[in-house]
Amino acid sequence: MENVYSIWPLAAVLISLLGAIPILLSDRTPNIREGWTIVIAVGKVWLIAAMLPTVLAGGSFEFTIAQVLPGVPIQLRVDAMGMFFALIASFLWLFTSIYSIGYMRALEEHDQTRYFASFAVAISATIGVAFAANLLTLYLFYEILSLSTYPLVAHERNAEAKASGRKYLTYILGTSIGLVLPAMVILYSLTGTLDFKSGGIIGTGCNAQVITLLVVLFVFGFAKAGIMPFHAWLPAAMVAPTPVSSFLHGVAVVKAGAFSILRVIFHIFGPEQLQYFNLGTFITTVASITIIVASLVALTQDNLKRRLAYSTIGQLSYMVLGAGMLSAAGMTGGLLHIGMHAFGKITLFFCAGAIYVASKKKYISEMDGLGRRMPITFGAFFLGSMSIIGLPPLGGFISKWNLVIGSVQGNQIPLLIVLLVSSLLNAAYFLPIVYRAFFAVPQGEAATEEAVKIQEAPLLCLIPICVTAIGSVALFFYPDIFLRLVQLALFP
Amino acid sequence: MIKQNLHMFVMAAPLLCAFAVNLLGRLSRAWVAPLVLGALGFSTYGAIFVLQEVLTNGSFRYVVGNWTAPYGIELVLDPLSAMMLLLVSTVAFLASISALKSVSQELPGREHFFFTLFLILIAGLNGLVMTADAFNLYVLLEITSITTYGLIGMGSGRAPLSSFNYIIMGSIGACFYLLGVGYLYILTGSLNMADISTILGGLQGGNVATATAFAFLMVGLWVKMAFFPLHGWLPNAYSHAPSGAGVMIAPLMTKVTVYLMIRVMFSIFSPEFEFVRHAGVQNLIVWVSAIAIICASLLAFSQRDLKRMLTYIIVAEVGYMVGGVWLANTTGLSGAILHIVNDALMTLCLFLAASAIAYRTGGLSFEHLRGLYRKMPVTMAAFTIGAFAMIGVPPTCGFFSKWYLILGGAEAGHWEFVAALVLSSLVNAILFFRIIEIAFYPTEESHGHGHHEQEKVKVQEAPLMLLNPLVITAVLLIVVGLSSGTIVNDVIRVVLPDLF
Amino acid sequence: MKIIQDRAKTKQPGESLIIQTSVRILVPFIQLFGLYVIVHGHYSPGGGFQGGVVLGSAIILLAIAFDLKTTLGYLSERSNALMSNIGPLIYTGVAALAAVMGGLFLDYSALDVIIPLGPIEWRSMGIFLVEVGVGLAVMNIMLSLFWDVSSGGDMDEGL
Amino acid sequence: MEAILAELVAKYNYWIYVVLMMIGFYAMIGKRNLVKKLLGMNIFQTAIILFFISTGVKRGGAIPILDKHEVLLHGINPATIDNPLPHVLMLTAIVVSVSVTGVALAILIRIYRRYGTLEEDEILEKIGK
Repeated sequence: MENVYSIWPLAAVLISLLGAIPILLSDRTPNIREGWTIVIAVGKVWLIAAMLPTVLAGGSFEFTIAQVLPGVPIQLRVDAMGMFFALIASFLWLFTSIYSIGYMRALEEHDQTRYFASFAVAISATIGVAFAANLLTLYLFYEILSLSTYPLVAHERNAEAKASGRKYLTYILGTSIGLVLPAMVILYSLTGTLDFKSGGIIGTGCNAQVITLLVVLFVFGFAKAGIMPFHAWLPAAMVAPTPVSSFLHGVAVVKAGAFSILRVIFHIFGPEQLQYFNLGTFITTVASITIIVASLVALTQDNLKRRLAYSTIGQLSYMVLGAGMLSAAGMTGGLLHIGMHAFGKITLFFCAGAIYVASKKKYISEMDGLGRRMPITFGAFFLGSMSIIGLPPLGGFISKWNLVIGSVQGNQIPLLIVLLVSSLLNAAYFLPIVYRAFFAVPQGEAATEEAVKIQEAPLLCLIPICVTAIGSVALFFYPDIFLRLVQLALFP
Repeated sequence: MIKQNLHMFVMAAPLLCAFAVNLLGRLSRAWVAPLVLGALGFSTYGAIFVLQEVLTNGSFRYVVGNWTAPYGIELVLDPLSAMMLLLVSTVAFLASISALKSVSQELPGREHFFFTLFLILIAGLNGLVMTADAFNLYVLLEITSITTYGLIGMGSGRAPLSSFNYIIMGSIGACFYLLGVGYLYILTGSLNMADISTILGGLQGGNVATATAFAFLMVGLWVKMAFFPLHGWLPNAYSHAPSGAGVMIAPLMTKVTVYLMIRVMFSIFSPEFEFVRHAGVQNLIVWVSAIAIICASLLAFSQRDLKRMLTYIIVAEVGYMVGGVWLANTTGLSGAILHIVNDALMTLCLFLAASAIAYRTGGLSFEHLRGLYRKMPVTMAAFTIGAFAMIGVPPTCGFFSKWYLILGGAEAGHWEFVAALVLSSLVNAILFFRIIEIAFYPTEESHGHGHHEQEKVKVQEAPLMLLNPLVITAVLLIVVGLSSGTIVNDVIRVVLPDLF
Repeated sequence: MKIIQDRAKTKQPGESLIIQTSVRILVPFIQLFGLYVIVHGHYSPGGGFQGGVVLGSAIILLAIAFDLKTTLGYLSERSNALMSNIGPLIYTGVAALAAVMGGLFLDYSALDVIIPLGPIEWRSMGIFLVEVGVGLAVMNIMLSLFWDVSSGGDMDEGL
Repeated sequence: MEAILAELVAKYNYWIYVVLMMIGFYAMIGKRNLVKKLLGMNIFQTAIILFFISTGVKRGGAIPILDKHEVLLHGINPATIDNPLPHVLMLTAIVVSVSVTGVALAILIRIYRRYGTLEEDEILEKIGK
């Protein structure tokens, strides 16, 4: 397997970090600022896509930034798993940027410069998480991601945003400093390294109790994955502007959490060791509880974004669940779900934002008949929800199918039941929205003169919605690249 | 011939200029800035060469006035003291740039007095890190303390009273140290550290006296560095000092004293003495440090003023370092030494930011900080980096020393210390995000949409004299963080074999 | 003598005539002794610090017997400040000069390069120079300590 | 009891320093008047200075001032002269103590001007207002 030492990974991480500077400097000229955003986003996709062929051929790129601790450098490595995540994140960022421009301008939001700059730093950190070659580097970018998204969550600068910002930081920083950092130190003192290695770095000779402790610390510590009881920040963070919710809290931040957990399970502990210590059950149990509870809570939410947030919490645990099954198909499904869910959920969030831009409506109960005014948006919404529920012909089906196979392979019937029940619950909380929008007759306030004037959201919002919705469909028919990357990541 | 004396010039330049500043500053204030910056710039530049020299050619000893040790006063330049020399002069240089501006605002017409004391303080600190003589150390310690008393006393409001309390406490500390030196002198008849160490090693009996001497030395230094139960003087003294003095005193005084503690522990006494023969004491002190960290962090909570909050954080950080040294393993000690460097820079960054904020807003209580991200974006950006370093967010330097300390604690099995470190990181996170939140939001009452057009606040950055050192320090925090591997391998690990 | 008598009649600053007169007579001798202590400091008991203290106390004695204003006539505040700076400047200057001239710091024998007196002779000469600096500094600092503490820095009230 | 007394008498000088030191320490910690605190500090320092000086004393030792020619002819018998080093050290310590006292007095003057009193309680009361 070819391992190239190259500056490309660093360039891919840094381009948007450095890009924040021209964005900040062109505060007074919004068109140039947005131009920068798009240029950087395209550049990022190009940089990452350029590395794709080598990675698909089984190679990897590596770059050492600094030697900071004995045996643990700050190092970037582009392997299949990182490439998988980075590809999704950078691609979706491009469309989120376009969507953001439409959304922010339509709403005449304040502090757009800060918004775009923070966004650029956040995506940089996300790619850093994807490309991290060891746990320390991952932690570094994970923290930068937490901190750079704070201004986005607190964007509104009102009392609600303040409270949410607090909650967000308390959960995210509290767990990363309080749980992950000690876990890393213990791991380092056990093994003397933090490198991600296929098959894990922990031998079977370690003390079972210590390993159990570490698994607990890591699974709960990466609170961005929203494992209960450390999930409450995600619904709270929904006060942010919708592009933030859609990209960061649908893709980048939450997936960074799930990705970190999967990284740790696959490349620090290793499936075999976890099997040996019989820790898979713990992970799957925690994930199952989160899936069911989050789906049930989602049913009760009237605020569309909050419902999506609880849905996200449930879906994130699918990924952890898949990894915890420790069977080939299960792990494939878990990892694949990162990509499939990303496309589906970002579509849903984009739609929620478009609805808000067009009609200023946040609550599901107000959306009666809206689908006839905004057919494209709600059509995309329908596709997105199908993907999340896991119906063909949408991408979500493939990952869910793998998960089901995995549970059967591993003879874990309770997990199968969890998967099926939760799919039903998904359908139960998504389809009524679509039904209401298209078929319910508007009553009372919703039927007034004003409501009739509602039209589709601006074009800059609609294009990304269509692209991601079509992407979800396309992923069902052409999942080859993703499958190949996942296979390479799990079984090199 | 300059080369062999270079480190002396590093120390002498500020000393000579101290008197020149006083003389020429009387004639015209215009003399002050070039002299101060010239002297400190030279010191910093020289210290870089000294470090380079020591790293390439190994450590050396220097006898002042050609009187051979143990009769004459000896200086020792190993990688550690050379690094401290560089640290002191760099921090002093950066601090002085900012001090020049803030002093001209706070103490107009008295710049030359201020900078005379300021430069003598730096010379004293430079001397402290090099000296290898127990009594000389006392004298230099008092030189730095007396100048600090004066600098703090120049502040307004409660400053004189705080300074007086500091004098009393500082003198108790110094006297204890002197008593300890007296015991050592009676035991060994020598004042040279290396000489004492050799004689103590071959000493039969006298265990109680040695232990007493050690106890006096330690307690004396702990008072001076404000180790937790003995910290009472520090918050008042540091928070009432003029901004120009605060940026210099807060980063350096406690850190240099921690360095002195390491010197005394390992150059005069031996690890075997402290950690093996008195293992009970060693355990006790790690416990005390853990408690110190927690208590000081909690005390920081109740403060409603940025500078006072920072002073309590300094007290907590002292706990980090003392605990790290007393963990009795290489990792902990490396962490403690690395933390000396990091903490000095972090504290410098935060105090420089505080001084810049105070320059514009006229105060540092939390009410003054509202909406600062709009008003002073660059200052607050640097402040944020400093805050992240204090919390321990990678890649800022604070993370790496904390890493070593936690690892050291885990290796030594002192889980209470690990818990205290993690807890204090969390507390720091809350403390700093409280401030960041206040500075992020414009006013107490909520602001929705629509309002934002009227509240266009004009950017009112601090003057460049305050801003430049701040930005440089913030960048240094990250640079030092990324190069902490080099620092540990090339500087700290080189010294450790001598110590263990 | 006449002046003192006049002053004693008009106003009463400080002590009685007898004390004032004897102080006036004593002061030159005290100062002479102070100089002696400084000058002989480098090879017999004494030195800059002790000599400086004696010199300073002579003027303090004047201040106690008369008042602060009188002492300002002998040594103005300005020249006092000047000298208290020049003192340490001489001290550190000599030390640094030795280093610049190629020796170690404070190694006076290196000063032989400037005026060839022989290294041994320079060792004692160097110390002498340092003692002069120390003496100057100590005298003036003693004095300004006394001035400032007794009058609170204003020089108009006090004794 | 006998042994303790003997110990006390044999090392009476040290006991005096201990007593002095404790007086000074008490004044620094216990007194509320700032000048008394300062005086306590001076007593404390003096005790240490005396302690050091007494370490240099020898029974029957003379002052350490030597005649150059005498030394050249007969050499030095260390037993007959006191150790001068502690004295020199203490000279420095005295300088330090004088400087600290000077600074402290100057600061006390500032405090007095501001608050009109040197009693700590009254000052704190005035600050509290």
